Amino acid sequence: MALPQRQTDIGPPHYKQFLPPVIEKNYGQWKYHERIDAGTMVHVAESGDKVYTVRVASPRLLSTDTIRDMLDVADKYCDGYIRFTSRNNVEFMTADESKVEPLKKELKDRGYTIGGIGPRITNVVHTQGWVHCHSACTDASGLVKAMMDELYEYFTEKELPAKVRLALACCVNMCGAVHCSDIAVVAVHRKVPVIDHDKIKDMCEIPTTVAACPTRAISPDPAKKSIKIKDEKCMYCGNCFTVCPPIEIHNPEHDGVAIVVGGKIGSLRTGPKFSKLAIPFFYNEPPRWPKVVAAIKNILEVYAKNARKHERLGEWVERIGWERFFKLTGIEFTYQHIDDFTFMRDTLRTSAAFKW
Amino acid sequence: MALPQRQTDIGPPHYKQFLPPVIEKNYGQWKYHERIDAGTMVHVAESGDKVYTVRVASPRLLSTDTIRDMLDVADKYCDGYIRFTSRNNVEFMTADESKVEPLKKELKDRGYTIGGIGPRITNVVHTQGWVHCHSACTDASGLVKAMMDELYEYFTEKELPAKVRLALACCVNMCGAVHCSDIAVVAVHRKVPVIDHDKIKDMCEIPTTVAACPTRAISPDPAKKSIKIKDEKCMYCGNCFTVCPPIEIHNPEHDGVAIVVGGKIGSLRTGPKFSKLAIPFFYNEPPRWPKVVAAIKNILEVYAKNARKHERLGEWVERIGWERFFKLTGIEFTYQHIDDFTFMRDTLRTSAAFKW
Amino acid sequence: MSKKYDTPLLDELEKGPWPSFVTEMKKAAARSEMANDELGQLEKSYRTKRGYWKHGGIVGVLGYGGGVIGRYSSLPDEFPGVAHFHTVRINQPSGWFYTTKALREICDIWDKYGSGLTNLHGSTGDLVLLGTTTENLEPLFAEYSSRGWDLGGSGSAMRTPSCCIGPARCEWANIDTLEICYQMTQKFQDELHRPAFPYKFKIKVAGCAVDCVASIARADCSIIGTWKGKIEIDQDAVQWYAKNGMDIKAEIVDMCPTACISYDGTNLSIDDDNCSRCMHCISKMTKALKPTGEKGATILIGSKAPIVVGSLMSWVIVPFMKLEPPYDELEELIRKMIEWWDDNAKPRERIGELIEARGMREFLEAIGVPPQPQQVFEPRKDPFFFWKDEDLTKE
Amino acid sequence: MSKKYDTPLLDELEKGPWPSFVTEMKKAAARSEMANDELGQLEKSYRTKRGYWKHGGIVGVLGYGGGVIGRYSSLPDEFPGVAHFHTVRINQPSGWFYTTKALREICDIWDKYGSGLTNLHGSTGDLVLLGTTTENLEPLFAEYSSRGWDLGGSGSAMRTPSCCIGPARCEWANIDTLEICYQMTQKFQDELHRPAFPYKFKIKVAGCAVDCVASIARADCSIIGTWKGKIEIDQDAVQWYAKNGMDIKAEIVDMCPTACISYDGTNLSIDDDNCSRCMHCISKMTKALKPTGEKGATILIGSKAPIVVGSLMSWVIVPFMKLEPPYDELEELIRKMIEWWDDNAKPRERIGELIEARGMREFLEAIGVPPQPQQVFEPRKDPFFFWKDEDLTKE
Ligand code: SRM
Ligand code: SRM
Ligand code: SRM
Ligand code: SRM
Ligand code: SF4
Ligand code: SF4
Ligand code: SF4
Ligand code: SF4
Ligand code: SF4
Ligand code: SF4
Ligand code: SF4
Ligand code: SF4
Repeated sequence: MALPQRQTDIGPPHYKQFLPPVIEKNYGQWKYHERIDAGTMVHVAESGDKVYTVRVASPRLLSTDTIRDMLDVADKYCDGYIRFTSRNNVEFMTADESKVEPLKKELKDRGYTIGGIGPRITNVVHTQGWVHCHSACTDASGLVKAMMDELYEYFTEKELPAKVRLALACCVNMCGAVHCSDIAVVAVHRKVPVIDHDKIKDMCEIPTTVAACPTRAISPDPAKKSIKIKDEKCMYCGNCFTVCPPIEIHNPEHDGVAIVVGGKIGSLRTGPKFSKLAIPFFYNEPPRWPKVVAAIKNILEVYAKNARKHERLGEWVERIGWERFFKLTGIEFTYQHIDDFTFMRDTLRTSAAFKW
Repeated sequence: MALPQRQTDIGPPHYKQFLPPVIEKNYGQWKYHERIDAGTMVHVAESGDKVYTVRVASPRLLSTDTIRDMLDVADKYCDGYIRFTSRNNVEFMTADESKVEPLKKELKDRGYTIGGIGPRITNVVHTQGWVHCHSACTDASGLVKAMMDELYEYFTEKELPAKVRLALACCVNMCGAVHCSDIAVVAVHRKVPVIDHDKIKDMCEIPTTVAACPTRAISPDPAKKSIKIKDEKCMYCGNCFTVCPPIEIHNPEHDGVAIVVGGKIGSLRTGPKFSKLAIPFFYNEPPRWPKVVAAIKNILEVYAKNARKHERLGEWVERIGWERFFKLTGIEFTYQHIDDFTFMRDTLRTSAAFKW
Repeated sequence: MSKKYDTPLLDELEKGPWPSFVTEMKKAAARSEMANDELGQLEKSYRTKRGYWKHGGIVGVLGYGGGVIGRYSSLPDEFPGVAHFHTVRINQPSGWFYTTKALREICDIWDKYGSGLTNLHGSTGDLVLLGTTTENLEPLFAEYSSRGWDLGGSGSAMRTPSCCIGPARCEWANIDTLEICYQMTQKFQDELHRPAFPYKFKIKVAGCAVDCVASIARADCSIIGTWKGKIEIDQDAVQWYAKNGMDIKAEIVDMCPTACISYDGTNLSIDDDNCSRCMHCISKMTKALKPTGEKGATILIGSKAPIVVGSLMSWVIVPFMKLEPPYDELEELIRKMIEWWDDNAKPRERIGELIEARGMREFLEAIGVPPQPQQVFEPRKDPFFFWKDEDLTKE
Repeated sequence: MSKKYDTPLLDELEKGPWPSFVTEMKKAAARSEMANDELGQLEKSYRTKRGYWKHGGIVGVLGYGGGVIGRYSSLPDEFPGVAHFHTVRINQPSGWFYTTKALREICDIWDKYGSGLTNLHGSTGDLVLLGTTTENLEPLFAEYSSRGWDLGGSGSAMRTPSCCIGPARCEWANIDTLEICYQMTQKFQDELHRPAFPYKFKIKVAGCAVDCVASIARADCSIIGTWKGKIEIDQDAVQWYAKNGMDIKAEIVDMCPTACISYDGTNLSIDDDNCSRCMHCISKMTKALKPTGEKGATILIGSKAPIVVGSLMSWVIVPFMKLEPPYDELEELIRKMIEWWDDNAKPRERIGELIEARGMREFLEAIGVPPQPQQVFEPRKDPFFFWKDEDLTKE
């Protein structure tokens, strides 16, 4: 069958053709919104028009089958419009209040999970993992699934002091939003990479490889026409592996994940914050990583119990102090927690005031 | 005349022999103190004993004549004891309340300046300047004298929201406490040093000199048996001059001083803070540096007018924001204010929240 | 397709209430050989705790240098269906709005040429199609592009811009995030499809400081809507919140970072001059508070992931810029930034890293933006600063 | 000595109310040729805006490598009195207490051998004698040392320790600052007089977190008194403050950094567990509040001036150490620190800089102190951290 005429550099379709009519009409004229329940909110326009939004969880990794199933629902209740959020949830919108409950019922009947709105956990921003990326040293979708099974009611129902953003990255390239999340998981290596000297000759540029190392651990090894790595300088970032695949950074026996906490993105109240290391290491324990999941739940619940209303996790920790965070969560403080990299100067305590 | 037998490694005399009896008796048993006026306070011991302290300004650079004059006063009112503070003021102490007023009167009669206690300006921590140091690119004592003449009443009388610590260093070696002061002056160079290649041969070790440069601006110049400096990398720290005198950093035409503000040392409330650059440059204008003095007074008075009680200058600025500080003081913000050195990452604004 | 592999470990992940990606893979596997082998290889990864993908090779469609991530299994004999398993990045429409018709079309084409697996969406924002072969790329692209869909970015290129829902459904949008995102995507089509930059360059557009698209953390160029003017207060609505259980003192007054709100039990008032526009009070009392005055955006630069010297968040460069169609001023600014970056960066050096290496002054001078206190949290702490000859003569 | 130079510029600095150093110099100049020429050279500096001192040469007294800063005029012909103009650092007594008798003796000897000019005191704490010649050093030292005075530190050595007034007159002292300062000075006499370190090493001792001796900013080793226990409250005294005009809510409750104070108009209460012992409330209500329980000190390391990579403030290393005579534990700790530093530092590398270069772990391991959250404001932000083989096997 002949293929249609290809086009180039056309960019994406203009979004206007995809906007539900009530949105097109009231574009930029919204007055306020109200949360109705954990998965439903209404936005009210200056015109008096309303749009109801029902938010549904998504595993992000979707088959076309499931997408089509969602589209059927959207056809039935939402005039054929559907939207996805910046955190990969699905949003069903309607201007017609009477459709909201039937819509929710149908979604539930079809097995969808409604929630994620308001001071709760919403979908986890995550990455490819073993599903697709050569760089992954943990799986993304699986750990996220295990995590969210455990935290499910914080999506569908239970309120927290504020929104809690979870994320996961399957290597330190951190394609997720790990570095500024309330609680996040990042996969890490712990062993110096192993060099396949034979392959290096053909596959890598030595100067580029040497330059790739942030800690200057790599130097040329002219005898071998290869490179060598100074073990004690390597902190296993894998950047050498990215530019030169024969430098194998993966080590299933010693790879695993770390938990970081306290980041945020919005400038509300205290401004964006980087996440900080909470627990430096867990072994990969597929399929359900029980220790990681339990540790996350513990942090979340200690936060939920102690924080003030509207206080993000990082704001709470900063108010009480990190020394108190470690005490309350029972997490051990290790050498790994002490910054010895870019921010060392700012993180070492230069004050005589602290808590026991 | 024969010299007495020298001793070595004896260390300083034990302080106990120098403690006034009331202090020796109540050592470690003080209960509270009260400020009586700008230059007088009383400390009350658990025993009920009291010690009155009268504090007197000192130019620090003292002739033995003046010291002897002070000692006469101490003999008359303080049983032959005298003390100096960590900021170079002189303290006259007595356990006898009836001696306090006569002591103060006599001090005043002899021309001493009483004050410096409480939420005021106290003595300026400063350095040698042209009086004694080869490294000085401004004078210390003179600029301090000009400054304190202008701010005199903040020592003797007027209250400020909190203590304001002034300091001055005559070069970036910063032998004073400039880096953590409320308002401080530091002398700076602005031109790349000029190299006397002939002298370098004899006087300097090339590798040491090259290594001395924090910005790697210096490289060996083997042809000349000397070194060369990459102009655009040099930020005039003078460290090369310290290790190799023929690298002349002084340039009277372009040397001058900068004003830094907002530092503090105690951990009270907000913890120690580094001072930050307020005004990058003033030309040296001896004998009275009128522009520098006026700028300091302006900053002080804007602070005095706007800060809350007990709020140190740096705490006030952090509460209102640096953008507001520049607005209120009318100080121009320049490229020099933007950190391009060790703390660049932490000082660039990573938040959408700020004031206009 | 019939079930090809036993997947006892993955089957565990079909249990529990959260939607299961394994179920998704199985659905696709029921129709696709590729998805079937993907499932098999993943089960093996779960057993051995390691991935089985080779470094990506360069594959793509004619005339484009990006938009496809080449991916090959390191066990092609064991799992022939994923011997090739490339992802295709389709540039999403602004705000991720779709008609069911359009999305159904996307699915149909994908079922024809690929594994039937997708990511809705990728972290950068693209509609990600997960798993196809090299020979399917051209026909697939012909089908999509003829229907109005184009590829997104990859490699050392302009990356697919994205934006928050903004004016489409949010009362706080100060700028037209969707249109800005669309226009920037269009203006940089060439740079998006033909990698010629030192490294990736990402643009994200948020309508206000709440930053629902994480622009400040994940975009080389973060565009964040804001305003210059007062926050209008509807005192009746304030009372509505008070009556509906809000502790205005604790939740609003005490949480305002600039302490510029006061409340006497009846009236709320804001010292607008001291407001930093952080959005806290507005977000918590949306019925009562409304920014007024001039609308525009703050432009920030530089955020990125931690490789290799630690993560960066974006830095304020232009505190306020009016943003109105056709957005030429914004385009011009971005082009100047990119030009300077392109001229000076080493390969794989992001723009934020270059600014760090060269200092903010050089960057600001290159793009013609003056120094302003809004660009910093605080001035420098050390006495080491550069002077140019022109500065010395200026005084 | 009669007036030798016209000093119109310096004369300006005899005007105004603040005590004038010029007057001091003139007083000395009336008796000393050296002081006279010092005045003349300084007037010239005021005219030309530059100093006239050469880099210091190495001069000193027999058996000592420090305590004297050699200084030579670069204009010895014009100002022969300052051809040599060395400073002598006399180690001050703890807390800068003197009897008039002792200080008079110091003056008398100085008038005999030097310019009659002094600094009471130098920034490090020494009693600084300003201006003498090389040949006068030995006799001067014989006179001082025979009367019980020794030289202070200079060069790459232990520097003269100093301390706040502490228990001598301050109700907040948690440790005996004067005795600790004295003992450390005695214990490190050899290191103080014979420079053998990579660079200078300074110790400062403050009795509490108010830090009246600026230890956290200006000492390689900062010793700061603190306590473990409750703050005892005298409610009558609280009322005394209230009646005497203190706004307890604004000045105390709202300014507590940990928000752990409450006040109901009559009673003040403190949640001691959450107090960070910052000293604010205590310093403002000294009659009412008193720390109780175990007393000791926090040991911090590393502060220094900005040369060459920016100033450092000291970092908390040992959150709490009991400090009781004979202070052997403290001595031992400091010796371990110095030993590690000495073994590893480049010349002119301060201990703080070395810790920065090598990482805190190596330092902590060398001195045998475990990692503790009190050592940091916050944990690291990046995912790049080292593991030793022993860590891997430990789990
Ligand atoms: C739909 C979405 C934008 C989009 O274009 O897709 C969105 C929509 C809204 N956000 Fe958001 N935010 C969305 C991602 C974000 C992100 C980005 C992210 O998480 O990666 C953030 C920054 C998170 C952070 O700071 O770490 C974000 C931080 C907020 C906040 C600030 C919370 C805080 O107090 O710090 C608010 C205000 C609030 O909750 O009061 C907010 C409020 C809102 C409002 C109420 C705005 C409005 O008036 O419509 C919207 C619905 C509320 C809700 O979901 O509770 N939205 N919101 C995104 C939904 C993601 C999801 O599926 O859950
Ligand atoms: C005498 C002296 C100690 C010494 O060993 O010499 C001293 C003595 C006292 N200081 Fe101090 N401080 C002395 C240098 C310092 C320093 C060090 C410095 O400035 O280099 C500081 C740290 C400054 C900083 O944080 O930048 C210092 C910060 C304080 C503070 C904290 C002020 C604040 O709120 O931040 C207090 C508490 C207060 O004022 O309420 C204090 C309080 C006190 C008290 C009240 C303590 C007491 O109960 O006796 C003493 C007298 C009060 C006064 O002078 O107002 N002292 N005080 C020093 C006098 C220097 C001078 O001549 O003025
Ligand atoms: C697909 C996606 C993850 C996902 O599951 O969503 C992804 C996947 C990859 N990223 Fe990413 N990145 C993706 C969004 C991100 C983001 C988030 C964002 O854009 O908001 C980041 C962090 C922000 C940033 O740009 O710094 C991100 C930071 C990286 C980095 C680190 C770059 C850096 O300068 O620090 C690398 C490494 C590299 O470029 O060599 C990287 C490299 C990769 C590569 C190409 C692996 C590689 O080393 O070549 C991954 C291909 C995986 C695969 O086989 O499918 N990816 N990557 C995201 C793109 C989908 C889309 O187009 O929508
Ligand atoms: C006399 C004194 C200044 C004063 O007027 O009080 C002083 C004077 C000098 N200091 Fe200092 N420093 C003095 C206290 C300080 C302090 C403050 C302190 O100790 O509390 C500091 C900052 C704290 C620190 O140690 O970092 C200080 C940081 C420096 C530095 C920078 C060291 C660094 O690592 O950053 C130098 C440069 C050097 O060592 O080469 C320096 C070098 C010098 C030299 C020796 C000049 C040189 O380059 O060789 C000065 C001799 C001046 C002279 O001819 O009289 N001086 N110096 C102080 C010593 C008097 C005393 O013993 O009591
Ligand atoms: S985080 Fe690492 S492993 Fe995961 S998708 Fe990104 S590059 Fe691949
Ligand atoms: S893993 Fe990172 S630190 Fe280690 S050698 Fe490779 S590039 Fe260097
Ligand atoms: S600050 Fe510089 S010029 Fe002043 S005394 Fe110290 S080293 Fe000398
Ligand atoms: S003055 Fe400082 S920056 Fe300039 S060359 Fe000398 S050492 Fe380097
Ligand atoms: S960033 Fe602001 S404008 Fe955009 S969706 Fe979030 S709250 Fe609304
Ligand atoms: S927007 Fe933020 S800073 Fe402004 S008034 Fe509201 S809470 Fe305060
Ligand atoms: S540091 Fe503390 S103990 Fe020492 S004098 Fe100051 S307030 Fe008193
Ligand atoms: S010492 Fe500081 S932290 Fe502790 S109660 Fe007092 S003010 Fe609060």
